[in-house]
Amino acid sequence: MLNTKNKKIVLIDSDGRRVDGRRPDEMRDIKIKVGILENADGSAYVEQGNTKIYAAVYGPREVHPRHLALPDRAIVRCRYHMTPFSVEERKSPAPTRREIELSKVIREALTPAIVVEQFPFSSIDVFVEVINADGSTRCASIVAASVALASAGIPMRDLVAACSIGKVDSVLVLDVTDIEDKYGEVDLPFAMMPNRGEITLLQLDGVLRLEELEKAISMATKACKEIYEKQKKALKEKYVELRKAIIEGGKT
Amino acid sequence: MLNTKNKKIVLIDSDGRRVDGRRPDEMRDIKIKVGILENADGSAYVEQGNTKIYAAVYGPREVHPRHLALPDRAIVRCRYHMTPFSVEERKSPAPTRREIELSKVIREALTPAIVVEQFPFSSIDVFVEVINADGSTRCASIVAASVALASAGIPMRDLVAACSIGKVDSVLVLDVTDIEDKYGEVDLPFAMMPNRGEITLLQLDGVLRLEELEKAISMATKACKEIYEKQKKALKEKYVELRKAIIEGGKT
Amino acid sequence: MLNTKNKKIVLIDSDGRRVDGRRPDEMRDIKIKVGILENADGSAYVEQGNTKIYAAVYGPREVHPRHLALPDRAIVRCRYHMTPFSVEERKSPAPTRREIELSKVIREALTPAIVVEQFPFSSIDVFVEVINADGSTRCASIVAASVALASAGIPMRDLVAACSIGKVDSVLVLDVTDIEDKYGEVDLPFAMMPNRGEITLLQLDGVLRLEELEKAISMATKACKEIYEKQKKALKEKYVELRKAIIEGGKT
Amino acid sequence: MIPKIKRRQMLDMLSSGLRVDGRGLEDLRPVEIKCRSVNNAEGSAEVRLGKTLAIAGVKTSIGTPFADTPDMGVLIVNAEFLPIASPSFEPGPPDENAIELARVIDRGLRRSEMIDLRQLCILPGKAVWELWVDIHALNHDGNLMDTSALAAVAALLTSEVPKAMVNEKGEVIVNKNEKQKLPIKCIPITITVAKIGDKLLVDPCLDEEEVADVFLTATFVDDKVCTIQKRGEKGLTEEETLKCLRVAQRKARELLKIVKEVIGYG
Amino acid sequence: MIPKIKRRQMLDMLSSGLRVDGRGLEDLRPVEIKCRSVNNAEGSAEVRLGKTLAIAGVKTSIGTPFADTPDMGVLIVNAEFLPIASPSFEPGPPDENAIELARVIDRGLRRSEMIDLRQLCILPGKAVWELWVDIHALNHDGNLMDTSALAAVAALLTSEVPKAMVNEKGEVIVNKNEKQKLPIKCIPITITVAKIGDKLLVDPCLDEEEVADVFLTATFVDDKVCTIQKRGEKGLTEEETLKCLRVAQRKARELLKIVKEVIGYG
Amino acid sequence: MIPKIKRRQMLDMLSSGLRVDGRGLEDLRPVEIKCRSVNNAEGSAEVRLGKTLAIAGVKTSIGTPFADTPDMGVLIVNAEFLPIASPSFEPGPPDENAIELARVIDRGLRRSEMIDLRQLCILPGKAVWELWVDIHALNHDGNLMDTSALAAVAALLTSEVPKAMVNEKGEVIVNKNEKQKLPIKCIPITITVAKIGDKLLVDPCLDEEEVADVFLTATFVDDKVCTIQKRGEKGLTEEETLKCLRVAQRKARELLKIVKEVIGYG
Repeated sequence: MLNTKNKKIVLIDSDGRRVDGRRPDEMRDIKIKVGILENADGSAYVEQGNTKIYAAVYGPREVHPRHLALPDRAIVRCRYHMTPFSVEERKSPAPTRREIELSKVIREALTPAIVVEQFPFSSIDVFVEVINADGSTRCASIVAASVALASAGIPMRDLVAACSIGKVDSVLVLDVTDIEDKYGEVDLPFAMMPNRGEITLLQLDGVLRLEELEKAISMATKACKEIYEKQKKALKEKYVELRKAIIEGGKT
Repeated sequence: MLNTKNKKIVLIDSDGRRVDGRRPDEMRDIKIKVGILENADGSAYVEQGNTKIYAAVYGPREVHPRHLALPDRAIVRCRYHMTPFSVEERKSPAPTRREIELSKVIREALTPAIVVEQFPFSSIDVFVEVINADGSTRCASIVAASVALASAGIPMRDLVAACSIGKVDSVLVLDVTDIEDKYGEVDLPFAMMPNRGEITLLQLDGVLRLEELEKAISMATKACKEIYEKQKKALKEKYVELRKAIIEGGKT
Repeated sequence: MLNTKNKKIVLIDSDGRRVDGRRPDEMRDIKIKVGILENADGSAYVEQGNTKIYAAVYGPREVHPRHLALPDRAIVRCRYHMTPFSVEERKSPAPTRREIELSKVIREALTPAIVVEQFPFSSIDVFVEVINADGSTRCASIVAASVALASAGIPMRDLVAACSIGKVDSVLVLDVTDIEDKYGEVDLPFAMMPNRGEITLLQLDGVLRLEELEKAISMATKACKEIYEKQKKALKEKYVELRKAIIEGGKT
Repeated sequence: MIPKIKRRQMLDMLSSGLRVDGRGLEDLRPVEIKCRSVNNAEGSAEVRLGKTLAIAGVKTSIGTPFADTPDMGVLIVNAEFLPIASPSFEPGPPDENAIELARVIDRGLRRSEMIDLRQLCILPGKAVWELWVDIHALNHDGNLMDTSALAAVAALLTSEVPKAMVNEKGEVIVNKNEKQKLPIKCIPITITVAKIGDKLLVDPCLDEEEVADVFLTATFVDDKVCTIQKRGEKGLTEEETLKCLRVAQRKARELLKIVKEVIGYG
Repeated sequence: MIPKIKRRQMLDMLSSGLRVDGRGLEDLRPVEIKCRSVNNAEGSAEVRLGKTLAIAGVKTSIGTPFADTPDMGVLIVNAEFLPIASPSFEPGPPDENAIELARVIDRGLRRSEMIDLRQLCILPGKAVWELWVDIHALNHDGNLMDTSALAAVAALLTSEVPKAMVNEKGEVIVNKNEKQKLPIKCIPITITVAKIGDKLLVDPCLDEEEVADVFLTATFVDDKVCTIQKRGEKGLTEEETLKCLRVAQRKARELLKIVKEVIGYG
Repeated sequence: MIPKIKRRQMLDMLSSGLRVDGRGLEDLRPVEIKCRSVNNAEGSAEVRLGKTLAIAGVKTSIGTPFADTPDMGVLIVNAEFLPIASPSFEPGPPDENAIELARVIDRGLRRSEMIDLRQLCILPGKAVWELWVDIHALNHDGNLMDTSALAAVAALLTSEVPKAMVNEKGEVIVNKNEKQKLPIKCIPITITVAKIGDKLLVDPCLDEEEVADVFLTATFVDDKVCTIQKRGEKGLTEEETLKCLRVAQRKARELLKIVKEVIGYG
């Protein structure tokens, strides 16, 4: 319960339910669609509650400008971008400092999973467009981009799953919404390669004791495993769909 | 007659005359001077009423940056620019969105007339500077640039002539001034290669029935032919002047 | 005595002393430390009253971007920059027009002393950071940069010494402070190669008769010779220190 | 060099009346319009023309009117050609193509008087609604112009903006809970005709755009034309020009019908 | 290619418990803090960690508060990686590394509530103090993050800002002659741990940074962690993560002691 | 390499007292001044020095004064070296040469007190006239500095600005129909002397500029010097410096006479 602007905003009610009716450890529904932007080598659309994100992957492709190319691996580039209308107050389409930082941490969350050594002198470009923002946009971006990378046929060590942990009214909660981020005490975005057990994104914005942090990481790890299953399911469905299309195409 | 800001601005008076006394199909005086910017390969100054424009052409020359060069033709580049003091309220010298659009349409109005195939790997750069703006600046820019191109000795399929058509107080008028543009109903900038009968610029900003549009194009075509004669005359005078200078130079 | 904002600011008191107690031809104390920024090839820190400056020299090194390289000499580049907190009102860290001009004149003050012919295809980059500004920052920058160049082992024709002359309450004064610059009549920044007797920086901002100007140049020349000795002393001390370090290093 | 070969092949096909994707010369690609997917926007629409996808969103803010139109709301149209949409798009501020597109769409909205900007005045000379229409390309397979224009129009048609009032102290009060539709007067429709060789074809896909000589874009309202933009580095005869416009006029009627059905306007 | 060889050598050394500069894995480099050298700033500090040198300065100005925090002062942190500091830094606006650093330090200052921003409100909703913390790198030999964070904290600790009051007309009056300390509530300390191979080491120097796999930066206040930023293009196991944080917590206590001694706080 | 040969040839000629265009060392090129050609500007002048052509325009707007000069109008000088003027100029924001030129001209106007800025105050501390002097190079054949300075001065001398008054409510009212001259106090003249080898020459053309060692630009008013700018990457002895200034002083007197005749001032 936080007292802001003389209004008390209750984030966990007496029944232990959150503003949108979820339990603390409950995720919002996630929809993952694979391959809807035809120009991209891989793409995905993720809807997590009202957070809506397109991700596209171009590459491996020739690097421009060329001097950025590396002789022993592909470079990974990432651009996290919000449409001006995706937030409450219109934002300028020029990249903000926040978008620049998030582009970096998303890149660093994804790169450990990509077998970059297979593509010297190339670039793998990840573009994320936030269409509507309602919290956890960087995590949803990682979920979408990871699926887009896999659907582009880029060899990966693992998928990267991501979710955020918050602390609101002194309770740790899973999958933070905009209002919980704004009026809550803590935001902890988290990403990992579930199969390899490696954390690839970890940020904390808010005060925690180390024991609480440990608990938060456990919650996040569990949630990432669930998301991981959804990512794999979405990819499989796409392949089934593709195979069906190929077979039907063969009929005509 | 338009009612703006509680003031009625009469653009066509009871005698059918416009604010500056012209008839609807009457052009302002046009002065064309060729070759006054010595550094340029070709240049022209055009004065059309109070619209005053310098145009300079550099090229064909080596392209910078080089990767823009094309193996089978010259690239044409164009920069339409207004001096900060050329308009009522001082404008910033940085290019506005309007200037960027106009640079594009002027380039596309001129390029069809240039034999770009003769100059692979080169650029032809057209710079237009509006010194004073009183309507129809993009058309006067095309008139000036076209003469500057010819005076640079660049092989051309035809000259490009240009003029604007407006609709003020329900009447179609030729060669729109600033006040007619501001308070009139329609602005239609137009350019063509009179000899080849091809339209190279056509924009419309304002509502017209297709029959009116057809009439406007006829008016513009007729006017462009007149301007074409003036362009040719200015170029011829320059050559006479040059020949004279050479002959007199020979005497000393 | 200048009447500004209804306050009379006395810059020379009845005893002929300036605001900080100096006589007109008296310089502020100058501290010069050599070689404190370890990454640079040469560096210096100069404290002249409350004017505090770091200068670093990188080079001779490969030029980026390469097309700037010259086949017969090194290019010299200079960046004079003020920290946002070095002035009374916070300034943006982006370079202002003033900083761009000063970068140019400082470069032109230093270049005559550098044997650029010895380093074709290279660049010598001078970076000056003003940490606290209390007048005469461009002169102190030249003093610091000149020492930094020498300490980088770059062959020089001479050191460049610099100082400013002002005119306050009708009196010519040496080494202008911020308040004297703001409320005084004249600011004259000056730099020279004392041994070669060549002036490499001369700017005037304020009205002087030519005879006064001559006098100002004499004052500045005399002061530059003093500064020159301090520059040499600082360099010598550094070498002694280095030699000592080497000898002591040899003992272990 | 490759575009030349491609162009020759396409011309061969076109001379037999065939387009690369099998359409007739005057066929639009399938149109999909999805509105109101962006909760944080006052209005939004994702529009697909074949594989071309653009999204437009409308945001409002309160601002001061321009000095020469003190009693009119302000309309701002911006377009971004994002690198997500095409391997040929680069990050950075809008280039000449994105700027031209935004300005052509802006002129279409403005000259058709789609929105009654006078009704967006809150306090004359002091406070008016600013309407920001932002267009983002998401997948570029040709004719971003018509796709974007349609997205902008659909986003505006489905926008709901808060109510603003002036209290007795002359202060502007915004009631975010009470929302209303924008004051819509008509629906402008933008159609682009491309010329390849001597053929005129509607709604060019990317392969066609790359080899086309010239484009004529026109916006229609009530069967009248309110903006034209000739694009491309070739010319058109007067006859071709008028033919383009007549084709565009027909297609605008057709597309208008689709829009009305999908949005349920009128 | 060279970093690979360098990395192998360093791993060999580290496996024997040796760092390039002879330190133990959990040793900080020598810390030097020099405050108040910038007369024109409200507060300033030059901080050295080994050969890494950064300067931070604090300036104030009067501004309007953000709409959602009308009774709180405004804190802005900016960092510049100047070409004076390293041959690898280029002139121009801050790159992603400088922006990330500034934002991590900003979150540390904000979430630790080091400054009581409510006390920087002058007239609620109208006028508040803006605190500008500008950080400039002067010599980059690794771990600019912790060096800069410490410089920012030291500059704030030693800042003296003018008094501002509201007169009977409701105007804000600033008295530049009467100065007071900032309302400090605590001292946040930022520590970075680098992972090279399977070794975790504190306060990496530049040679170590260049071959490190991943970094964990954490800011501590009262033994609690208030910001974390994982950096670098590799991952960390949960166990490693927690180990990093425990090491960082210990080192933060140690550095806090040094800061308190040097600044004479508390 | 080519400039070196060019330089040697020019030095040979100069040693015989000859300049590339046949002038004597202290001869200005022919001066042409054309005022008031820009209707939309409050004042304007196109100035030619030989083949060098620059245009200056003056615009006014009402703004707030600087805090430390509440009773003085504001003067802003901007210069653009447009690609129209020279194959070596590129589009984009002013480079160091254009910025230096604008700042030197600005200092000349300001320090000569050509305009009585106090008379441009409308309401102390609240409203003053802003004078925008914009200079555009149109053809660069050397000595843009003196050409531009003269254009700026001529544009100001022939400017007519609207009257502004404060009504009883304390509002600023501008009467665009009633215009008046600017409050001119004097005419500053800027002269540049170039040094090539051991020769000093006035008003260098482009060929001379390209091989010159150093330039001394000085602005004179009433025979006194009010700005100096040494430019170029070589040095000057004290004797040479003073000789340059004496030459410049003489030429300034000469040019002043021309200006007065052409403009009809005084």
